[in-house]
Amino acid sequence: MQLWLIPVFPLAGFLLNGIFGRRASKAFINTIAIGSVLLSFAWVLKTLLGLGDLTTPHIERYFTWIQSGSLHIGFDLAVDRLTAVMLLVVTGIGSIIHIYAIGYMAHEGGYYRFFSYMNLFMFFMLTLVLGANYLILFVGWEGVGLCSYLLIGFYFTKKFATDAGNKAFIVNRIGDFGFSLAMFLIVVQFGSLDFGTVFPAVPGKSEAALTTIAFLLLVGACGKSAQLPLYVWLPDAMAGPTPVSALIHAATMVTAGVYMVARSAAIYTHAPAAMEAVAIIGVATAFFAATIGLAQNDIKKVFAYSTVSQLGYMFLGAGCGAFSAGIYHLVTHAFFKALLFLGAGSVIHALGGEQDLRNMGGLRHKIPWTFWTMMCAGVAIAGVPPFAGFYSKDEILMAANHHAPWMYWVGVITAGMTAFYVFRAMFLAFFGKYRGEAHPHESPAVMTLPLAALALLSLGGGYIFKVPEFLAPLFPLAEEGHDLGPVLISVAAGLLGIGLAYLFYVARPELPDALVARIGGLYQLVYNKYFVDEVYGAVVVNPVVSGSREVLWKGVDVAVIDGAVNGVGSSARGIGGVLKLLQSGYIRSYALWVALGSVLLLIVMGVAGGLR
Amino acid sequence: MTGVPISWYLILSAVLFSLGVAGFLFRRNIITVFMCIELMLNGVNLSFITFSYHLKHVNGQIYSFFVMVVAAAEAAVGLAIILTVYKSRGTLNIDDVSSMKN
Amino acid sequence: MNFFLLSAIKAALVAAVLLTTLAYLQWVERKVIAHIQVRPGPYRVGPHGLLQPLADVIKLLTKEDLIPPHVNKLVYMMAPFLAIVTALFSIAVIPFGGEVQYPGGSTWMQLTDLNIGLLFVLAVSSVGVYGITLAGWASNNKYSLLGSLRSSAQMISYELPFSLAVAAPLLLANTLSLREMVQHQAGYYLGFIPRWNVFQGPMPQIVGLALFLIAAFAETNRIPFDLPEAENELVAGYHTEYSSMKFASFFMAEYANMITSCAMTTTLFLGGWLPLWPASAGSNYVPTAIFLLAGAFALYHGLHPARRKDRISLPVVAVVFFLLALMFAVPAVQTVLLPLFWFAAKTGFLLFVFIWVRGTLPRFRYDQLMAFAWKVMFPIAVVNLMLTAVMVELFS
Amino acid sequence: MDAILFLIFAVIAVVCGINVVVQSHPISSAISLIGVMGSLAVLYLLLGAEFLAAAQVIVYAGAIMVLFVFVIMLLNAGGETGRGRSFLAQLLGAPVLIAFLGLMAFFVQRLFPGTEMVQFGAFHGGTAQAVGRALFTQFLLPFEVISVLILIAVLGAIVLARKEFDR
Repeated sequence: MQLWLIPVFPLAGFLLNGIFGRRASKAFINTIAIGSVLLSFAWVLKTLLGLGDLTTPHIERYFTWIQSGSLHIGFDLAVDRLTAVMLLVVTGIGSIIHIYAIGYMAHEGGYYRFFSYMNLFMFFMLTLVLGANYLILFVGWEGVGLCSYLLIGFYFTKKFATDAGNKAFIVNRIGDFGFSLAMFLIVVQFGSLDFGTVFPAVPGKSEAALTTIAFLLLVGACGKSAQLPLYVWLPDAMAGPTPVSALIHAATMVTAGVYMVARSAAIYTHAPAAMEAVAIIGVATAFFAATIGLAQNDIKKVFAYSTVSQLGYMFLGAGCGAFSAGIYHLVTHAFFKALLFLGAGSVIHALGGEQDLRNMGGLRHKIPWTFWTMMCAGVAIAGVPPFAGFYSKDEILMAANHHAPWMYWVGVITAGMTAFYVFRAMFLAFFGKYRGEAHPHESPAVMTLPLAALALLSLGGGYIFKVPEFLAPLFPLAEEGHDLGPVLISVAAGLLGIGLAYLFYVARPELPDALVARIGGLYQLVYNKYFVDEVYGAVVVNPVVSGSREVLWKGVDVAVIDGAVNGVGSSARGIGGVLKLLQSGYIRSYALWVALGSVLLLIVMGVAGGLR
Repeated sequence: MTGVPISWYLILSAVLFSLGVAGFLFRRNIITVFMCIELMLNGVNLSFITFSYHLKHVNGQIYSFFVMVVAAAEAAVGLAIILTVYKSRGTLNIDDVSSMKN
Repeated sequence: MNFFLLSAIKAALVAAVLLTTLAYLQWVERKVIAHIQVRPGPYRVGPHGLLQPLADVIKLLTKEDLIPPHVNKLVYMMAPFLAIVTALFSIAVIPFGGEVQYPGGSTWMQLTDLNIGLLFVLAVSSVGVYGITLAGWASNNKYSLLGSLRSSAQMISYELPFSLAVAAPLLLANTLSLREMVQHQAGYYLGFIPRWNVFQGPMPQIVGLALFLIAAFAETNRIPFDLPEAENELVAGYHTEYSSMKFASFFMAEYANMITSCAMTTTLFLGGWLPLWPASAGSNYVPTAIFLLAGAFALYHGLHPARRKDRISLPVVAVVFFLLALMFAVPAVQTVLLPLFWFAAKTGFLLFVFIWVRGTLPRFRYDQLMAFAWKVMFPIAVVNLMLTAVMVELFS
Repeated sequence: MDAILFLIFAVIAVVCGINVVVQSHPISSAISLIGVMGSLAVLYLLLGAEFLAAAQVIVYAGAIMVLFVFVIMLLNAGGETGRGRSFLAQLLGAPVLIAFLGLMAFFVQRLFPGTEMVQFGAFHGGTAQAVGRALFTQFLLPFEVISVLILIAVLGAIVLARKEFDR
């Protein structure tokens, strides 16, 4: 079915725009960038329609990449139902966001650069999803990391943007380190990296080995999907353009960790300890990030922490054994979080770059399209039935309830907080009186139409796309029927959150300040994100930096290595000083030495070499 | 028709080579020195071809063919260098070209 | 017969014929040029100036042999010698005809057939440049030096298209031996188109022939490529300081080179000694017919003389022609003489072209000459060679 | 016959070789070197290397030495002037050379004690066909590499010998 064409379209777009984009017109860049992604989307649809029900994976082998001893790694692509879901999300949401970006980036410099990076990202993301073994997956994994770095630092003239890019890259290195180690272990244990070879062989392996592999994979997933304790890069990553935040840091790349865990489900189900760790990290991240989100004033920061929190939900689902629920939430989250970011982008666009919620307000009438579409996303993320978020969150919470009730309760509280901070942002931005100085204007149709499309998906996506049923051949559905009680509780928590937000920010705007005055310490703690960055700075970054500087540079490098090198150098100079006398500069003298040497060589050969 | 001993050819080759070395050592004109290098290469070629005869195999001739080609390339570049040296220093005396020392 | 005796006889024959031809080529050239310029040419010495070459030789031999001061004597003396020797050398491998029977054996009408005949010719012609170069240098005269510098640059440059043009028929014939080269060109397409390399499939060497001829003009320093001796710029070029027999040597070398080049062209491209159309179609009687015609023409003019002298001389010439015609009509002699006739006819025609060009074309400017070699001839020669290689690979 | 030819051309080669070294004027050296090369070509023929003999004349005598003569004429280089300054070479050169030659002769005599005779026509491996076949099969890669080398040398020579760099 020519699977390779799916990633190759964006790659071609990247090359064309990257090489010719600087001198090309915007129309050309748009055509190439959007066209390549749309072609890719169309090819995905054609492929999926042509492949039938996909109960068994469809694998295409192209060429041998690495052949070393018994280890054989081919450049193989594969499609199964999990991949199909991911492909649709990546290319579908990707297309929408690309179209939106035409409007959003219209007045930015580096237009061609932006779109060529975006296309490159699409290429790597599709490679990641399509890879039929861990190494191809890893190629995509690293590639999307690279594109993330490039796009976070897109405004490279601003220091905070490049710093954020570096932070994302370096933090991800930790995760990638874990992932690499996991791959080595897999090679040692299974002698292959092919999904099709590794997963059937899992039951025969020792649990210790599997647990180690699973933990290392989890480290990788935590880095990529911004889970505790490696989540710190994602909020800073909002320094990039908003479409980037929507595409890479909400809808697709950050969910790669979830995808990888779900892909490795066979390993995780045989490593209960690792499963438990996934669930705990997930629930802790969800709760922790949600609390931070309560107090943020930057609209994109709020959604960034929300993303971290929602990713925590997905991990929780996966950790509780409900992989399909995790993927389900991944899909719905892609809809509404992309919409929230794009909506935020529209707001920022309308206000000429303003991101602080305190400087907004009353925008409901000024940018109605943005308001209504974002409202759809809001109800979806809050878990109000029957919108998208309700279905997936419900699935996860059910699984958590079944797995361990305390996780369920933490999840419910988090759901309430989620509803609260999302609607806090909504109310601060769209209700009340306008507090800023700019002149808000509605965004062009090229931006609002994608918003509308995503709004429809946020409203109905959960009902239309029954992901768990679709994934049932891969991840069997849970047996038990739905209890109505827990569902009602979680819905109530969401509604309570919305109500509280309304009370605080619309009905009685003075209440929040009073509350802050009452619990000042706690507020400061949350407002400053629990001082995690500062703690990391003090505990990890500074020791490493100063250790490198004081010990490795001034100690080891200068004293030992340079000393050795200089010592060799100076002794060579000493010897050279003696030998210099031979170097008269006259070629003929050199020739004499050569002749003398050949005579000596002849003698040596004659005496020792048996020429006699 | 008795022929000549193969050692005669080899000794002739050694003599030619030594003459080349002698020229290199005793002559001061760069061009002459360069020609002496060609003389050495010719001496070596002769022994290659003699060994080719000795071993009844064509490989020796191939080597000397390559030597010829390299000599041609060397002559082109070397003479160009001599031209520039003469242009910049106005001398062809090889001992005046001794900036290698410092 | 003894190998050495046979070789000596052949060498003596070839040398005699070649030297005579050299001398008379001079006469022919002067005559042809004269007729192109509508004047009679040499007329005084002998009938129609036929004894003019002899007179020239006597004049040159008896002239004072000057050796100017400040010349490098050894090199000065050696240069003309080198020039004439290298010019005559390559005649050794050119086949003039087929195999000849004589009582007690047979031999080929060729001095020697080397396996590397073609390479031999190339080698000799590449050494030929020394004569001119050293002459110019040894004369210690700036015009001579300039002339010889020009000539060496020119000859090295044209050596390339020359060699490349030679390589193409070589691919067709698959041999380096000139005799086998000619034998390979035997036969006819459709019964009348000769399989000469100019016409031979899969890649007729028409372009190759043109390239070869042009390069030959340059190699022999003939007009339009006679820059080394451009008299209006360089007095007389490299042989300004030469006189007497040394001067004659350069002159002979030039004509010998012409003959060699034309003979090479004949051998490589025009089928050597092979007749223009098959013997079955009567090609055996071509020489007889030609000589009869020439005899009749001479007789006619002898009977209607323009001058009184011609009343006796032209009928004598006519009789000689009739005798020749008779000789070519004898079948026993035909086997020996016919190949020689065809070879001489083709070579003679090419020599006429050389003279003809001299009578018609002006001289190149020096930079044009070099640019022509490197920017026109060389690329065309490469393309021709590659096309030939591809065609040979595809069709045979 | 073989011996006579060998002796004639070996003597010519050695005499010309000595001449290369002792002649004071470069052009005399060059002419002598051409003599060496020509006589070596004949010796190659005797050794059955007919292709190499032709190549020797075409490449060495016809191309390389023409280049030398050309450059000598261009620079109008006279005899040697000025004094040499590498006394070491003049002092030690002769003994080292004699030692070298003596050792070489000794080893050659020991290793090839004169039982094998070189006869013209005893070895036919040097025809154009044989050399060509070896060049384009077994030695194809070196052949291609060396053609690249030639190309680079041509470029290098042009760059070096250009009058001024076009800016």
